[in-house]
Amino acid sequence: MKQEKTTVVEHHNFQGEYRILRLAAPEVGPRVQPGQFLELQVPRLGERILRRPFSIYQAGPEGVAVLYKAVGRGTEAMAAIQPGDEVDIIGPLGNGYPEADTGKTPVLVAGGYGNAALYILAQRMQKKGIAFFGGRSAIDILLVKEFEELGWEVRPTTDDGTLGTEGLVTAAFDPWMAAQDKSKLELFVCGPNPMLKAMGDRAIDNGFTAWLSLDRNMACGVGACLTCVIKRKTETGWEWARCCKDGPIFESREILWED
Amino acid sequence: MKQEKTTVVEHHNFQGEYRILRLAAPEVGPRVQPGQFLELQVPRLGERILRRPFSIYQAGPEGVAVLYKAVGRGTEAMAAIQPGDEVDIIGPLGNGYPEADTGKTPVLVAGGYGNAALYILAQRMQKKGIAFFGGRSAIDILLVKEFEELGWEVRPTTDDGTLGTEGLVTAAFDPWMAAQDKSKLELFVCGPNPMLKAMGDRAIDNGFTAWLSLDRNMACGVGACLTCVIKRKTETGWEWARCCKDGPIFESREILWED
Amino acid sequence: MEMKNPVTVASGTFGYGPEYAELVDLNRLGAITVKGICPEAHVGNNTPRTFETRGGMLNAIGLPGPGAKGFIEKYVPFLSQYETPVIVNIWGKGKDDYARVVDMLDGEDTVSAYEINLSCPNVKEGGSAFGTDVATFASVIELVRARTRKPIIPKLAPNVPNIGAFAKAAEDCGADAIAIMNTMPAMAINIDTLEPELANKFGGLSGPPIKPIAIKLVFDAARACTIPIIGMGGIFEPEDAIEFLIAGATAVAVGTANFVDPTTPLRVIEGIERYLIEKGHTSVADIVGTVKA
Amino acid sequence: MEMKNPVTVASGTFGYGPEYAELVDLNRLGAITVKGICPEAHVGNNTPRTFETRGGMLNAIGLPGPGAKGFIEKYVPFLSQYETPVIVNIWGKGKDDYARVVDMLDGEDTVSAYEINLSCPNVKEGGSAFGTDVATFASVIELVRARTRKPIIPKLAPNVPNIGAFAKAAEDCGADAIAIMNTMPAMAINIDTLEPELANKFGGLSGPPIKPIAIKLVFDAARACTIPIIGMGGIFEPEDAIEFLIAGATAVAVGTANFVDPTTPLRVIEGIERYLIEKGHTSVADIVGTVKA
Ligand SMILES: Cc1cc2nc3c(=O)[nH]c(=O)nc-3n(C[C@H](O)[C@H](O)[C@H](O)COP(=O)(O)OP(=O)(O)OC[C@H]3O[C@@H](n4cnc5c(N)ncnc54)[C@H](O)[C@@H]3O)c2cc1C
Ligand SMILES: Cc1cc2nc3c(=O)[nH]c(=O)nc-3n(C[C@H](O)[C@H](O)[C@H](O)COP(=O)(O)OP(=O)(O)OC[C@H]3O[C@@H](n4cnc5c(N)ncnc54)[C@H](O)[C@@H]3O)c2cc1C
Ligand SMILES: Cc1cc2nc3c(=O)[nH]c(=O)nc-3n(C[C@H](O)[C@H](O)[C@H](O)COP(=O)(O)O)c2cc1C
Ligand SMILES: Cc1cc2nc3c(=O)[nH]c(=O)nc-3n(C[C@H](O)[C@H](O)[C@H](O)COP(=O)(O)O)c2cc1C
Ligand code: FES
Ligand code: FES
Repeated sequence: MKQEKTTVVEHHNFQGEYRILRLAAPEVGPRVQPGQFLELQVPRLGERILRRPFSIYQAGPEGVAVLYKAVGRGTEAMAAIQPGDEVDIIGPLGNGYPEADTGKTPVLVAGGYGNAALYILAQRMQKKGIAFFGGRSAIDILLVKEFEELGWEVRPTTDDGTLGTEGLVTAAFDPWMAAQDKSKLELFVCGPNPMLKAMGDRAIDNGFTAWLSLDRNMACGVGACLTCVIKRKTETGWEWARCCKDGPIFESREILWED
Repeated sequence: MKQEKTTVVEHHNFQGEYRILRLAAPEVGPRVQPGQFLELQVPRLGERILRRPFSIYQAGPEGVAVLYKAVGRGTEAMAAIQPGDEVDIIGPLGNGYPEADTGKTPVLVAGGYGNAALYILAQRMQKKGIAFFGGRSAIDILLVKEFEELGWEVRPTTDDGTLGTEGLVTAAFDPWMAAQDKSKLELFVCGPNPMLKAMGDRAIDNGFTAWLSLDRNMACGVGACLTCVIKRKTETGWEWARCCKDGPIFESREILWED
Repeated sequence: MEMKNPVTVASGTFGYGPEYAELVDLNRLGAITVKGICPEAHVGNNTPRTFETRGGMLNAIGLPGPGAKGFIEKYVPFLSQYETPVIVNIWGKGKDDYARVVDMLDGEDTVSAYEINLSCPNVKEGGSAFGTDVATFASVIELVRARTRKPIIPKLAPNVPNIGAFAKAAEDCGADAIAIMNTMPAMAINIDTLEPELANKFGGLSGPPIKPIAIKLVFDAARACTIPIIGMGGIFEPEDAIEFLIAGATAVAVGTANFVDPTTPLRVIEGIERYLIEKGHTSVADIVGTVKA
Repeated sequence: MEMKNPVTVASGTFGYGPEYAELVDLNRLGAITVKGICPEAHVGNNTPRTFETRGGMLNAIGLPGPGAKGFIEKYVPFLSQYETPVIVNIWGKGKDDYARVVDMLDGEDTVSAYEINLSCPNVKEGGSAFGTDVATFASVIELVRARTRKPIIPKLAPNVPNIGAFAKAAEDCGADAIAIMNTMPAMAINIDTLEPELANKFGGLSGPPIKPIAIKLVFDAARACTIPIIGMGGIFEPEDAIEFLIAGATAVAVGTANFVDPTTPLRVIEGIERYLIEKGHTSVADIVGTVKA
């Protein structure tokens, strides 16, 4: 974990409402493990003060890149970031994904920025497998070509059927899963909570492993403020676990889903 | 008095630390009287909220211009203003200078942005006279050429003697005054408080008129908050007068100087 | 008193009416609340009287004003031209000042209601002293209640642990509504001169920084009394005002925001109307106090 | 307890030490103040626990923690590696909890002092309830005083009209110092869901918005007692900390700013040193309480 004043190398629209922000970060870049994130201080955020957490889309000796979408004050203010600007980041944060079990078929399941959050993992995994990407419409399915170039088979699904199977990601995953030796599947999931829960349930019902990346509001990102907690099962019941420090990756069986 | 969302036409360095900001303001521009000011909402001022008051340097049917110097958070934040930006202003505010007495010799005395604050007055006065401009150094004496082109005789003074007479504005004014029929002088003064007081004292001692433009911290600029008050003499003693509404122009005899 | 809409201006941030009349159509306001008035003319504090802080401002104006007689001569003729109800904010150095100022103003039809300032942090006597002790607070309200049939609206101090007790006391003493909140006692010091930034040393904090404090106070007060609450504190956008209404305020007042954007009260009025339509409500009353808590 | 320098961190904003240890050299801090501890492990509030407001944030974490035993097992070994004194923030659901937690911790040399949290707005029992009534406040301090020789530092609630009375009471009951201020009770409501933004409904406001309030409280308290004051509330820059010292604080704590820039405490330490040199002072004591008021 490092705090680094980075310089913006690149900032451009990527696809749909998504933008890519590339930062020169020689301190943070080389330390990144798949699944980790960073806390970014949005310049000129004015009357808002907290950092914003972002998964690390790409990382290397020279720096990092994040792929993001404007959804509110912070991410909207990021639109004004210019190449050359200084951006203060803290990272890499959280525990990355565990080493993939080479005896199993790696399966990536993602939606929204989750696709970006899984990219480094897909890159670094020896054994390539299959990736299920869900989204509202074709425009929301990110990085299909990039994952295919890494040697992954990509199965997109869209709510409106504009790309791949029509329906939720499960519409493509379930029939595929039916034909597999389930004990040999290992899932790596990053996306909206319903997607995480759906995949987690399947993992538990069918006896395979599913690593889920959780997204919670965060204030500190390092485990100090206890904002980002989720309920983690224990023998006796449950305990709070910090998404930022104890996660953001949890195995499906660890999580006690609320409501 | 109008509130207008103006568009920035021009914003550039002028001389020394001074910049000129030109705004398209068809509502405010045509209403401006010499000596009036406006309250400008600095864009992207972030955690500061109050408007900042600025004298109107130039005004016409198409808009207004202010000439300013970065001295603190607000004026520093103004550096980022770009042509095309929207800037919300309220103006023209305050009472301008009274009609000059054509039977007298108009004398302008100014320092710092005061030179700019007197420009419209100098422009619109039928009878041109003499202008005493004081500053720390040559670089601080603004608009000499411009005033000369309007037909005014300009007598600069600088603390370091790099332009005109060495010393305070009084170093040039006093000897000149000595040779005048004092009852025939009418002064229009805009500058730092010591300059205002010095000129005010001379007006009282020598029996001529001096219109002084006062600078006070302001919050509302329209007379509502009672932030900008100064002590104005009354028969019985003094009363508070609002610089923004009852001023900023006062005759030297009205003011009860403190300390 | 009938407010045309639930939005007024906060006393002391809108002068006596004329100051903003060129920029804001006073007939569109729910009510005009004027700067604090006491029986005699009062000089107020020395300068500096205000100071800008991160996101807000401090003020210690010290309630200068023309006094009741001066107000009637200088401002009542102007205010009487408008249909908008006028709420006069009153204060006193001692208890009986509150009674006297009401006696002096009560004959004026233009005076629609009294906001009783029991919470000004910026005057030595009176003000806040009356606002932080329930018994004293109640005694002033009873005194005023006995003098007038016009609506009286005590304005509460925020620096108490039990705002509910004050709200309840106001209701029990016959107040028609309460106003929450006045500025928060605060201070700023210049680290180079070592002088307080305000001549009065202390001042009241206002603007966006205090909004979450005000929302909590309004919520607590709404649970403790049944009379209407005029909510204020950092209202800069329509959403801020709506939050006050949902918390339990029946009306709101725009203060510091007037200095930043004088059209704020009008933007707030329009924003509330838009919100009611969007959410399918027919009147403001439909959302007052609807917070799920 | 000797602080190496006048800058510590505010309880609850710095975890128990390890969380920021990779980013901040704990040996450079004047003291480490840890998150609130009560006798038994406590689960705290549901989520959402924090919410960002204009310029600051609300929190209602609800004092989750490992309890005294858990703290000793999990964190004391880590903390004992550093030379920096450790201030343990303690709280209780009832009075005797304060006594019990001290009894459980007092044997640990690593525990240098106790900050007695009598002002947490986010727990049903305890917390603020103890902090807004002088008699109850005093009784808890006496209780703790009787149990330990270590320095005890009551932390005061800001939502009182008479902070001086609490400061005086703390001194009279044998407190070694006082801490001002805890967060300000506050609330935010989502105008679309009508739900409070915090699961606990209410929370405490912290960050830059409260600084002018904290400066005033520190100033008032400094006039009312002779024991040292640890000042906090919105310290984001060295200038903020210096303002607290000039107002009367002997030391300061950096809280919310840690989330924004974890190096803030170190920047503040350096900034204070720079200021002292610039102004020709030889020690922090030279500027404490030097405000010209
Ligand atoms: C581990 C992780 C990884 C992420 N990766 C990505 C990514 O790669 N790409 C991407 O586009 N998005 C990502 N997100 C989501 C991203 O952080 C949010 O979109 C962003 O924070 C929204 O902020 P905003 O100000 O734009 O929106 P807003 O809705 O304005 O912010 C959310 C609102 O809640 C407030 N808030 C946020 N966090 C807190 C908090 N902890 N306490 C109190 N209030 C809070 C904000 O200040 C704001 O008021 C990730 C989130 C997490 C937790
Ligand atoms: C009538 C008038 C005309 C002026 N004309 C010009 C001009 O033509 N050119 C020019 O360069 N300057 C002019 N000034 C001065 C200009 O307004 C100041 O330089 C500017 O306001 C400084 O603001 P700042 O934020 O840059 O500096 P800062 O020092 O940051 O601002 C002053 C500090 O005091 C605060 N402050 C300002 N006003 C108040 C207030 N009323 N209450 C509380 N705090 C306050 C600010 O927010 C800030 O914190 C004029 C001033 C007046 C009163
Ligand atoms: C400059 C100024 C002057 C004020 N004068 C008065 C006053 O005379 N009487 C009063 O009851 N409140 C006065 N107040 C308090 C406001 O009416 C209001 O209660 C407070 O500012 C909170 O609202 P805001 O955050 O929207 O400004 C004043 C506030 C300011 C900023
Ligand atoms: C997330 C969070 C958790 C806190 N937890 C505690 C706590 O456990 N005990 C306590 O006495 N104060 C707690 N506080 C209050 C701080 O210690 C401090 O008094 C307050 O935040 C004001 O300082 P600041 O504005 O610098 O944050 C907490 C504050 C925050 C923001
Ligand atoms: S965000 Fe602070 S503990 Fe996770
Ligand atoms: S600035 Fe408000 S009265 Fe002059």
